[in-house]
Amino acid sequence: METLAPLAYLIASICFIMALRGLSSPVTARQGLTYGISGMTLAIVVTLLTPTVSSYGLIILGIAIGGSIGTILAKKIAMTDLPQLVAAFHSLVGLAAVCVAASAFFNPSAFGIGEIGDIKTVSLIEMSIGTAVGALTFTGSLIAWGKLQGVVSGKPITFGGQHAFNAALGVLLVVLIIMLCITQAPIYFWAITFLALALGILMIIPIGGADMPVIVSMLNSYSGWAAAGIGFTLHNNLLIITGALVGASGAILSYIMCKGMNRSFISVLLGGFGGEQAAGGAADMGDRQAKIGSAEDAAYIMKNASSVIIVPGYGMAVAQAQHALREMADLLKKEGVKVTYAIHPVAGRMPGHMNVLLAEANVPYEDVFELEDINRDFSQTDVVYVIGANDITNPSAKTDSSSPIYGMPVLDVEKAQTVLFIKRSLGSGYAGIDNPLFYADNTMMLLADAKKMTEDIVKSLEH
Amino acid sequence: METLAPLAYLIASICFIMALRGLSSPVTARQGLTYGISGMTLAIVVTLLTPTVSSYGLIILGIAIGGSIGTILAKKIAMTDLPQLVAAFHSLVGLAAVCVAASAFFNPSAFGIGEIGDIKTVSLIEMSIGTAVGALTFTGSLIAWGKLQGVVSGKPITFGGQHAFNAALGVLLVVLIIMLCITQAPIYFWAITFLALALGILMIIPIGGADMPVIVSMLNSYSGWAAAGIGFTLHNNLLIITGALVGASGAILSYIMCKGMNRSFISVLLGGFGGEQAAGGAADMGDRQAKIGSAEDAAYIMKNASSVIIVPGYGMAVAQAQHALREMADLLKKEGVKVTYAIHPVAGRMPGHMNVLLAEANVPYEDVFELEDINRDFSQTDVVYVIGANDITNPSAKTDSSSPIYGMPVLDVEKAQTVLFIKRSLGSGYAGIDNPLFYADNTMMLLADAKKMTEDIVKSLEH
Amino acid sequence: MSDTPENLPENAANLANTAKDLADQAAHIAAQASQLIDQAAGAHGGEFLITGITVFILACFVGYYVVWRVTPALHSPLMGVTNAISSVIIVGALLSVGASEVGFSKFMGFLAVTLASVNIFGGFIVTSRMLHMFKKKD
Amino acid sequence: MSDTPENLPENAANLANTAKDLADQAAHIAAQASQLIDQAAGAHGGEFLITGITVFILACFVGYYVVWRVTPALHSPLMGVTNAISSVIIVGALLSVGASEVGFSKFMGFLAVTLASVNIFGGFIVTSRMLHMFKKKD
Ligand SMILES: NC(=O)c1ccc[n+]([C@@H]2O[C@H](COP(=O)([O-])OP(=O)(O)OC[C@H]3O[C@@H](n4cnc5c(N)ncnc54)[C@H](OP(=O)(O)O)[C@@H]3O)[C@@H](O)[C@H]2O)c1
Ligand SMILES: NC(=O)c1ccc[n+]([C@@H]2O[C@H](COP(=O)([O-])OP(=O)(O)OC[C@H]3O[C@@H](n4cnc5c(N)ncnc54)[C@H](OP(=O)(O)O)[C@@H]3O)[C@@H](O)[C@H]2O)c1
Repeated sequence: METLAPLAYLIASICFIMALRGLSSPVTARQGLTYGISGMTLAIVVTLLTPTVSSYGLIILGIAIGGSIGTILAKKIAMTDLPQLVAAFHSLVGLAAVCVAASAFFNPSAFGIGEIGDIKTVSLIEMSIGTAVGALTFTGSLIAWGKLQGVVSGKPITFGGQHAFNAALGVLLVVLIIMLCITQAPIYFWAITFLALALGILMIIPIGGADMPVIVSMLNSYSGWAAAGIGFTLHNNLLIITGALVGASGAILSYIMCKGMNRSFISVLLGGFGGEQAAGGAADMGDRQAKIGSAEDAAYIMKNASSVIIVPGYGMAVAQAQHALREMADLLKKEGVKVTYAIHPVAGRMPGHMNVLLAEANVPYEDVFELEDINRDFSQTDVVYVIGANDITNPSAKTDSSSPIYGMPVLDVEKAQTVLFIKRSLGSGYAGIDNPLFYADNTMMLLADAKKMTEDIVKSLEH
Repeated sequence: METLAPLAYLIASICFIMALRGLSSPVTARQGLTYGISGMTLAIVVTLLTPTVSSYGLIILGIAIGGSIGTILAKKIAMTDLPQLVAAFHSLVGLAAVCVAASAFFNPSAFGIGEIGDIKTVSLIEMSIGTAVGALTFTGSLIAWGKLQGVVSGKPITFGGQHAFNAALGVLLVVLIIMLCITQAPIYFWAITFLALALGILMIIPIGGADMPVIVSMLNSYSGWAAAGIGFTLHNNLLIITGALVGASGAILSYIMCKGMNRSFISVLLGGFGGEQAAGGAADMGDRQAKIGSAEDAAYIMKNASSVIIVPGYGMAVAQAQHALREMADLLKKEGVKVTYAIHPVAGRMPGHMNVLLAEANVPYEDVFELEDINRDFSQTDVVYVIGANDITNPSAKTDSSSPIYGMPVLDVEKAQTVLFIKRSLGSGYAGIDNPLFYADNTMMLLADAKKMTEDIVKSLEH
Repeated sequence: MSDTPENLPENAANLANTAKDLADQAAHIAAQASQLIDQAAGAHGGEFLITGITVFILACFVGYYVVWRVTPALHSPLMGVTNAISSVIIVGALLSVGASEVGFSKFMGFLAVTLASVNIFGGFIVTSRMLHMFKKKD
Repeated sequence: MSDTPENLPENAANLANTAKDLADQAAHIAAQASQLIDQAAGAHGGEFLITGITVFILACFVGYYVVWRVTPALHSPLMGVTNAISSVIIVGALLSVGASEVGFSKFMGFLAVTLASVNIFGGFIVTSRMLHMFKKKD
């Protein structure tokens, strides 16, 4: 067994790599998932077979309880609530890490890292970092979940000297870790844990609700590094490898989102974004007139077009308009119109959000294109149907160097012959800035809930 | 030191990874090379500092001799002789591996793998594989060098029952390795070495000269795996990592070449390709008439074109026509003609061969395009200037399912308005098959040495 | 100190001495650092720390490349999968629940197993739900 | 053996016995295999074999991704660089030349150092020559 266990862990690591590798294309993704599940099964089974594991009752109970909850949650959740679910799951990983660290601290011999009161220093450091990151992930993800779910206000909650205060708490955390290493007293362990729990709340509260996806990814990355750290304590390469994979994934996703929003990661962390700027921008354009249209107008225009590109955004998710949208597209296709979808990297509220919703409505993925692949086609397109999107189409990102989103890559929808905008008002989107496109000559605004408007268009098309 | 040495080796490994990573773009490539050199320096210095290394005289002498030879060779060589040089260098790596294995066998204690006559079995196995692969690489690469250099006939040299004979020798090799493990007698060590030397010759001799690049890459890959094997013996992660990198690189390059030629790796190994088929194909087209042109015709046609794509092939390398070609392109550009270059993945005789030659002639790499990036442009191009290339333009790869190159990706030069073919005859290229394009209506053949013809065109353009 | 010619040799000597002191100090610090690393490593099974770091760095490279290759359309499933596999820390929890003594540590382990199981099952199932929606044209 | 009804129980028993034998044998083989692996590993510093394999496999993944990312235009320099770095086996040669005893082994080591040096210098220099030719538009 001594040789076979590490070998099995190695195979499990390879399975996890293959699981991520599979996601490089929808064709291989399901096979990748199978790898992931096999890897996890193998890792658990091999651990259960190690000689130190001798009682199975509680383990089976824990897996049964946890497994049932997880299964029910995952099966019940609506696809539009995915960002919240991911945040909630992350908070559980964080709490689990705290529990593992605590259980190692109070029973070090089970992990082969020493005796109570006589734990190796390196292990103590790793353990306290593990519990701190875990606790921070727990409360941070909880707040993120609350903001996404609407339980906590999405507005950034700020107070003066906040960053200095947080920094001071951070220093205190380091001091406590040093004290723990010196005294090995449990009191410091708990102090670290509670301080980190508090820090998680304080750090995430000032960040606006719409920045939460970046935060969720960041915390995901942290939890990966924490797992790798535990791997060092346990001399377990599986944990190290998996931790590095998860850490890299979270970091890269945060990076992609920040780049898609043209913001620096630091500015996201410092928070305060997405607050009151909204009002200011809108006034500037007050004198201009937007052209307002009806469902019948839209239906008529699209029926007579030869190509339509649909640009979905956050509003489509809010309105759950994806099924109606698919229906509309089918009717248009029957009329001989070429229909495709254009997805901006940060459309919606999490990476890949729109793709999942469209997939849910059975839109074939060959019809769905990323920004780079479709941006050149707008100039040869008759109609663009922008549904619940706003910032990702805002041309001031290209023209107005004073705009907060200046430099952000956007979809060139204005190059099409006609742009239809489906949203409820002339108000701004997540970035809180006005969109000059609403007032352009080739734009028609369709002011209504995205789902309702699309259904109305479907009705018109059916006649 | 005990901790610092592995740490330094780790850093060296990372340097090597970064060296390969740098090659992802010409901009970062030189920086990558710096990483590579630093990594190697670090690895050597750290090894010299290990306590077991106590006498430095011979080491310095060896490095001085080897270093001077290497430097002179690398500085003197003409860029057109690169394939040979790489093959020659590979053979040295192979011989070095044999020497390392021998020196470990006769002084195992210096490597910490036991005493003479009492070497650990695993180490013996690794050692004999190392010496066998090394010896095979040595003679195999020597033959490859000879065939590329023209010292050995490029024709496949075959005899009946060859594969069975080689297979028998392979079995004998395994038997000898087993005997070595049992008896630890030096005689078996030498027997393994000499048998592998013979096998290297016997395996490569039947393979045609033009397949040598695949063979060189394959042997490169082998030498990587051998280095990794030695890494296992020495418990040295640097060797393992570097070996895996080199092994992967050689394997991938072989794969790319085989795919570019649409042949299976096995068929290359079995050899016999590129022999006598040449004559057969040419006769078929005997009744058709090719249009023959002169340098003046070509100059006139290109001067009046708005776009020219240059397709270089093996003949350009043979004729060393790249500098004249660059001159011609410059003159055309002055006339307002848009000039670009199209490179087929297996143009020439080694991967990236054409790119290096064009770079030598100061062609900016922004003007040079890979097959996938330029293949669509031929239909909008006025003139294609095919210089010393043949197979890579052969349309029968797309149309004639009985052709030996059927399925090989080719450049769609025939879609251009005019195709100029610069070669010395209507003969076939490497694959030995006729090119129907020579007889197409929009083709003009310019039968001469590539360099001479291009220089003549340059003269015409200058008037 | 003025720079008159007669002072020059003295200045040079001073400079040399300072340089030597600095070099000595540097050597001392280097030695200490090396010792510290050796100690830290030794206390913790020196071999493992280094192989651990090796494995970690290689895994970071692999993660970097693998994740950049994930198609943007599947970034949401990616979050689901990484969420599930990050719960591999269940391996640590199993060790402490499985130990025979009953107590606080065992309870913590039990909690960790339960929480991690929620994630493992939840993460894989929600990913599978997402992936089953991605369909080709029929 | 005919398949008459009265034979059935007997046949079944036989079958069961055969199955049991087979299972026993399988278990035996599995145990032996596991033992063999343990032995092979033990004889060679068990820990290292496994970490070695781990490192090797991760490095293969890294190599795979890194090399596929190399632009085709630089495939010739790639051959040059890999040629140079594959001579890292010089590390092994240095150990035996550096040892104090004189003899055949030392001579072999010397030869290996010399040959590998040819490659290291030659490989890096020829690559550098190639790379210096790749220029942007001026
Ligand atoms: N995807 C990510 O990973 C991610 C991460 C972090 C931040 N973000 C940010 O999120 C934004 C995404 O851009 P986006 O264009 O998708 O969204 P957006 O700019 O936030 O605009 C969404 C629009 O949908 C409209 N809307 C809301 N509910 C609706 C409903 N029920 N029916 C119809 N319309 C509705 C809103 O206008 P009305 O109120 O007038 O209806 C709003 O203007 C970007 O600014 C991006 O930086 C994205
Ligand atoms: N690049 C690689 O890594 C690699 C590896 C293995 C195999 N290959 C094979 O090599 C071939 C490469 O295709 P290719 O089109 O570049 O070469 P090719 O098909 O071999 O054709 C080269 C042509 O150049 C002409 N030529 C030779 N010397 C010349 C000179 N001095 N002046 C003018 N023309 C001259 C020859 O015709 P004349 O005799 O009539 O002049 C010949 O037809 C492919 O078949 C490929 O599969 C390549």
